[in-house]
Amino acid sequence: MSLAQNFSRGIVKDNPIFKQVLGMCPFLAVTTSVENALGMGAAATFVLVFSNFLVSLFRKVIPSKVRIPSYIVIIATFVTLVDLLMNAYLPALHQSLGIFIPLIVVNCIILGRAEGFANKNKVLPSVLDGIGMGLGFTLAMVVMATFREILGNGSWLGFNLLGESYQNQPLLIAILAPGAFIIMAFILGFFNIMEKRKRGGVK
Amino acid sequence: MNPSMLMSVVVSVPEGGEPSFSIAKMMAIIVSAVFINNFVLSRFLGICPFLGVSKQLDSAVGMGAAVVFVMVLATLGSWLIYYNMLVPSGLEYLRTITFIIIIASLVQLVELVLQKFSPALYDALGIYLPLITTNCAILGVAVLNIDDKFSLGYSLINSVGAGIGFTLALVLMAGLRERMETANVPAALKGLPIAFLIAGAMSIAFLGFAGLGG
Amino acid sequence: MGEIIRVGLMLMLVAVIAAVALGYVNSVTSPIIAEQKEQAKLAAMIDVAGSLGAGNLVFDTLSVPELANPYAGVDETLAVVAVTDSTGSELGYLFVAYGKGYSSTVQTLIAVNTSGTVTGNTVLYQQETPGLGANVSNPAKFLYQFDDRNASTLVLKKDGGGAEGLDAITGSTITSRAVTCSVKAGLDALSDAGVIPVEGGVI
Amino acid sequence: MTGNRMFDLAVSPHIGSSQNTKRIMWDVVIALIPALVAAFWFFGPRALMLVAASVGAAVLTEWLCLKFMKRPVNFAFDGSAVVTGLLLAYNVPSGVPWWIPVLGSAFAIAVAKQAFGGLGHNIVNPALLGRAFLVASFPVLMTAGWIAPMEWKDGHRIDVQSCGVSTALLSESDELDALSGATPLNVLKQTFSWEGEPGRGEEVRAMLFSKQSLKNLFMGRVGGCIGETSAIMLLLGAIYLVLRGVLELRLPLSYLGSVALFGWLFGGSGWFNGNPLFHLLAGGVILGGFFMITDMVTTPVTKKGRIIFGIGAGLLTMVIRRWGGYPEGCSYSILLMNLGTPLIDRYTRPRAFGEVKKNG
Amino acid sequence: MSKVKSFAGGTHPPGNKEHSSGAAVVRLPAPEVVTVPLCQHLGAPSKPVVKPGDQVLKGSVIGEQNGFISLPTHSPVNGKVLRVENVPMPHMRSGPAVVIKTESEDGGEVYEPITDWEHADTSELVNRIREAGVCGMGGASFPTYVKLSPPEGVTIDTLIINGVECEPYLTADHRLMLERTQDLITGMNILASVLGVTDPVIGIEVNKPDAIKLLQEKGVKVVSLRVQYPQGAEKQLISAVTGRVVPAGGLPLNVGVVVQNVGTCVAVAEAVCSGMPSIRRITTVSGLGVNKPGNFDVCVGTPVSVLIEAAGGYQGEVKRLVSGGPMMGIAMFTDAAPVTKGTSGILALSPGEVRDVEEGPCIRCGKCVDVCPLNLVPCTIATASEFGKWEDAEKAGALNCMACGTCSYVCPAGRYLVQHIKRAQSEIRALAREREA
Ligand SMILES: Cc1cc2nc3c(=O)[nH]c(=O)nc-3n(C[C@H](O)[C@H](O)[C@H](O)COP(=O)(O)O)c2cc1C
Ligand SMILES: Cc1cc2nc3c(=O)[nH]c(=O)nc-3n(C[C@H](O)[C@H](O)[C@H](O)COP(=O)(O)O)c2cc1C
Ligand SMILES: Cc1cc2nc3c(=O)[nH]c(=O)nc-3n(C[C@H](O)[C@H](O)[C@H](O)COP(=O)(O)O)c2cc1C
Ligand SMILES: Cc1cc2nc3c(=O)[nH]c(=O)nc-3n(C[C@H](O)[C@H](O)[C@H](O)CO)c2cc1C
Ligand code: SF4
Ligand code: SF4
Ligand code: SF4
Ligand code: SF4
Ligand code: FES
Repeated sequence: MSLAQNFSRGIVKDNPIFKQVLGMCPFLAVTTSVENALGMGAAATFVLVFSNFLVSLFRKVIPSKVRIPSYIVIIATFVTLVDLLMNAYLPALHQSLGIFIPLIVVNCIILGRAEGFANKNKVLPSVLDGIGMGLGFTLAMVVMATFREILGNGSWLGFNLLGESYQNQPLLIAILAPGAFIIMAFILGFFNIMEKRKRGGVK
Repeated sequence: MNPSMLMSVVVSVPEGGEPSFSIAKMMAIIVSAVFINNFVLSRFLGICPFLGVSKQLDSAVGMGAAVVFVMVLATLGSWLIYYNMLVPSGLEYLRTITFIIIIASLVQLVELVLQKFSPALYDALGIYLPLITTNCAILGVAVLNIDDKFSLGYSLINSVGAGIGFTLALVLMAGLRERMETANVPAALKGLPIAFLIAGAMSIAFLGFAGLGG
Repeated sequence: MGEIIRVGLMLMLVAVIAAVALGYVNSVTSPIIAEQKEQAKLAAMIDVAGSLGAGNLVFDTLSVPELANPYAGVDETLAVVAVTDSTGSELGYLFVAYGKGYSSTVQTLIAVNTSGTVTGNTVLYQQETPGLGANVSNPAKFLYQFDDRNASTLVLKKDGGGAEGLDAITGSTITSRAVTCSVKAGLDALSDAGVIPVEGGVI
Repeated sequence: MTGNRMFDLAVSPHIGSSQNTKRIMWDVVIALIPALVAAFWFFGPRALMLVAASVGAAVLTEWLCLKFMKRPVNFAFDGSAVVTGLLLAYNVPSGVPWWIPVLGSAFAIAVAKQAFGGLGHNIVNPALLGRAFLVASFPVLMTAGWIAPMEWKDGHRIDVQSCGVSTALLSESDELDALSGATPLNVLKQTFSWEGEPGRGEEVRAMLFSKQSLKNLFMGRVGGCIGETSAIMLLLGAIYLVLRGVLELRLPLSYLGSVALFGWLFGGSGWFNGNPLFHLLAGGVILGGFFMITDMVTTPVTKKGRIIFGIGAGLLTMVIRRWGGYPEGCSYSILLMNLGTPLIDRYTRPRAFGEVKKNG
Repeated sequence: MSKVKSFAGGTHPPGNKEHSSGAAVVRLPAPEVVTVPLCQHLGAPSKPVVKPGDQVLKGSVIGEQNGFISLPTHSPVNGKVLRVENVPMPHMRSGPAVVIKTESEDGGEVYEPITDWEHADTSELVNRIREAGVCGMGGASFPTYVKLSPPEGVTIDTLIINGVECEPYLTADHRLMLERTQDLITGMNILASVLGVTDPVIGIEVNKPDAIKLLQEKGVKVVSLRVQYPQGAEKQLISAVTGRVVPAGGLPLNVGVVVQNVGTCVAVAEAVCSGMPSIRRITTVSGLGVNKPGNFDVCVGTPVSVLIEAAGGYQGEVKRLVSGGPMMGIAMFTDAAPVTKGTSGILALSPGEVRDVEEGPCIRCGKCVDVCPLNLVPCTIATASEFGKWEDAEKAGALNCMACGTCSYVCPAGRYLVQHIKRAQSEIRALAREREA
């Protein structure tokens, strides 16, 4: 696999959210606005890249018996790092992402890449994989947040798109819990159709 | 007067561990955790097992039981260590790392103990236990208990409530998904999409509990 | 056995490195985080206190032994800060009102002058429903009505305020009532303790 | 000689009852018409407009969905979408803008019904999910869009005293704004927040539970959703359905019984001082109890299951009315019980004739 | 009259019995050619013992018994065997039959009458019933002698005669009870004495008051039953009459009961007292698709077309031709098929009588659940079957279903419940066989 593929795979083909359906909790919880989505995406990408980097770097040193616990510690370290830095420099974002920052620790995407990729690959591909997956995660979050913020608040990244009258009576449910489930259902349905079309085209 | 001292006067910061314990507050915590702020349907915690282990009723019940069990143990362990070790030594920032280690070791321990002393229970819960380490609902309840500044007693009640709420959502979901097995779902929505739609419908219905007791 | 010790040591090593790294970052960020929190709240305080008078304001805790605590019901206490100008003449007081709203305890910072008239306010914390109670954070939707009122005129139209009463936020009587009643309760406690006059002058 | 004539083959039985899905659905439509008349009488032509918009949107959405999924479009005219559209409109306040029922119907049909596989496959009541969707999205419109009931006299519409409660008791302001004429359940809910002021709540509750107030509720001279207010007109429709063999009474009776029991138990401020009749007649209980809880698609098929469903829904209705965030719990209680329908069916499956209990 | 009894569940389709209930039984002569199926009973078909060209006598054996659950078959006429071949049967499958050219209907080879049957040996009586080829005339055509030979250790204390005739349209049993009363009573007494039962009862629905009255006058113990389909189904009848519940998957003898149809009683009386084998039966021809509905005494092997002719021929459009009652009967694709010992009726149904709705999705109305006399949840089983979930169907009790059709009858969605359930039954049985193999 080429380095370029290492990087690009996570963005579309193996997108962790839409194709692998991992890391659903933060995805559903913090996509109420594009800003949150970007923040969460950045935080997770940061952790992904550095944990992949370290795991790959020390993959020959860490005994296999303590592999998983070591990964967890490594991941938790970077999560705490992000937590502290974000709290110090981006307090408003930190407040709105809330509990989902510490929960990056248990995000299956990160442990999954550490265990499934970085553990078996050299440093550069691992870092690229981390960046690709991170971007894929971020992209998916932004797509979802775009739907939710526009419908539920009439704005995109805080910019008022649909006007004052819409904002007075937006489709509030889009940014409430049910909206997340329902919009995700239709996004996945859309991907199902695309996939079928693609397969049909090949035939 | 120094501004930071002043702020602590104006905005009172509750201390960890409240002395008083009231039945009303206990009820409020349970109702909130099970119905109003249901972990799965409203707080988005534990979505992966919710989607992954809800295809059949039997496994849903097993998973629910395992989660309640581990949640309570994890709450106990994390609360005690946080307030008795991390806080006194000013290491609150190690909370996440400590909690995840506690949970991972707890799950291992529970597995070993069950295997040794209650093979029947182990057989029933065993396959779900490894899944639980990476279940955000467990870490979530441990962290929320600290964030909400619950006393140990309230924390335990909160974790039981959270576990029951999780189980309730999982079991209802399993029943509904079984019914969807024999439904005429449009091809595009078969599989996960319809599972998300069911979750959406459940989540809307649970809005009915909003404000309960408020 | 040796194996176990080796593995254990390895794991410990990972943990120690992690702890040291985090300890360092924490030492850098913790003052910033603390500072950050203070700044945010202080800014709010100075902002609200600005309605009492211009110039260099001096804050001090006000200790009145006979001050009752109207917020025991929500496990909070009434704390009051006295605001004086640089000449030492008393301008008024700041306090935080705690009211049990729809889904959270709404904290409102209130500035009241020595004659018992509310001059400024801001919501410090609320977790009400977006689109409903959360509108309480938008001064133009509700709190604008508080300025220049005193304890006796702080009452919702719905709760017997008549034409002079306050308009509740549409669909959010509970939140509106919570804020109104909690502020009124704080003012009543202050006047009971003799800090402000019982009947403030209405402008 | 007639020998060797050929005939169609078909499986037994060769005869069938006269019931069919289409007939059942149109019977429900007919049974809902008296309530529409009441809506016109009390809320004016605007109510008719909203109902028409809702039904039109429901049928159109059904047709579009079927077309899009390449399924037979004639199902769009089996009447079930009309019922959904009607009931959705009956469940919104009479003062909402026209696009509210349209959006709600479209959601009900497209998301709550067709996405799950269409008629017979949906898991929750489409009209109620549509309503809950609207409440979550437009809480202000859906909880404040009440119009005080009026009556026709000499071609003009005049105010009627809404719920038999002296408005002076509710607020010291001169009068309740006609446009936000609170519903009786809104008023009841408010009295619960006056617990600190002894006497005030009791007095208002006494008025709510009074004979005059109950009479108004029975006739429909109160604020409320378009189709829910007139108990007598709804009962008329229900009787028609019973006579036509469409309604199976276990669900309505267990639900109404449960509402009455729990309404008496804790429907006042304390214990044992609620008024069961008030709780039956106020809000959506009659509409829900005869026309929505009876949506067979989303309720249990077993006899025992239906009784459990009804009792559970009654309990939830009263819990929400007394302690919940909404003044009315009827629709959410049915939705919530819908979620449990598969489990109820599973655990109430009757023991087959002659089947012996295992390990018994 | 004693209290009217019934069972739980069921439904009440319009009876439509008035078309033929007043029509006295007309005895039809044998047609020119009779086609006698060799598998008229449940179990293994008889083995043909004649070949083309053979001359046969009325009552002579043309097919011999072939195993325990099997019976011999007799010729209904004197004549010449034309062919032994597969012919269309009332069900769409074809089966082996002996085709005989009728020469006369006189005399015929009969067994020695056992006039003193009260004192005859039980085994002699059972043997006679077997060699006369008597099988159940009420439904499954089960060899009657098998039912009369309970296994060791089983005691039968109750004999119920089934005079219910709960299927709409059919009046053959009704006419038989009115016109062959004495033979019926004799047959019933023979059966009772064979089983050692002292007190046989006959169950009749209250829509046949004349039959109830007549039999009561003759001193027979009659249990009046509410008009409710499927009152005549064995387990439901037992439950209605005795209150006993036959275990699921069990047989009536598990609760000490044997049920026999009224027609079977007459066949038994003839076999014992006149030595006549079972070669004729009474059949109702009805439906708006025939001109003159009536009841006919015909010999087995008579083509259905002859019966139709006897009933005045077809009238108007005939949508469906049914062998048996409208609830459980089988649609025939041709009227060339022959009458068998089990043909209780031939219905020519006009379009207005036949239910013709398109199958829609189950709307879960629960009506099928309410009426299933076996307390099954037909909708769940059928839906599981439709989606190929055989195990779920089995868990829901698919194998218990007796295909009475009550659920399909009431289903507003026009679901082919019985068909789906039967499909599940055969798949489940196939799976079980596979598992064993
Ligand atoms: C999901 C939900 C959220 C709500 N959120 C709030 C809220 O944040 N603040 C509030 O005052 N009322 C809220 N309410 C409405 C109250 O339950 C109550 O109906 C309302 O405050 C009183 O009605 P009114 O303000 O229209 O008079 C909410 C209701 C629901 C169902
Ligand atoms: C395999 C099999 C064995 C049977 N064995 C007996 C038996 O030993 N004794 C008996 O009285 N009936 C026996 N029966 C007959 C049934 O009890 C019943 O009369 C027969 O299936 C016809 O019932 P139906 O006309 O209601 O369908 C047996 C039936 C079957 C299918
Ligand atoms: C649904 C159903 C309805 C039946 N109805 C009758 C009936 O009306 N009359 C009858 O004699 N047998 C009826 N049977 C057959 C009886 O169950 C039983 O097999 C028969 O009475 C046994 O007597 P036999 O062996 O003499 O036919 C019915 C069977 C089923 C499954
Ligand atoms: C008695 C009865 C009640 C019904 N109630 C509802 C209802 O409350 N909501 C609804 O959307 N459809 C209702 N329907 C229509 C239909 O069952 C509904 O569209 C299905 O749920 C769609 O699968 C009802 C139908 C009948 C016969
Ligand atoms: S791993 Fe846990 S927290 Fe992460 S998405 Fe899955 S369930 Fe949620
Ligand atoms: S490992 Fe993670 S992604 Fe996989 S099922 Fe468990 S929680 Fe979900
Ligand atoms: S056909 Fe089977 S499932 Fe249907 S009613 Fe009869 S016994 Fe029950
Ligand atoms: S009667 Fe028909 S529509 Fe009703 S539940 Fe049974 S199968 Fe479904
Ligand atoms: S019970 Fe309804 S289809 Fe079977």
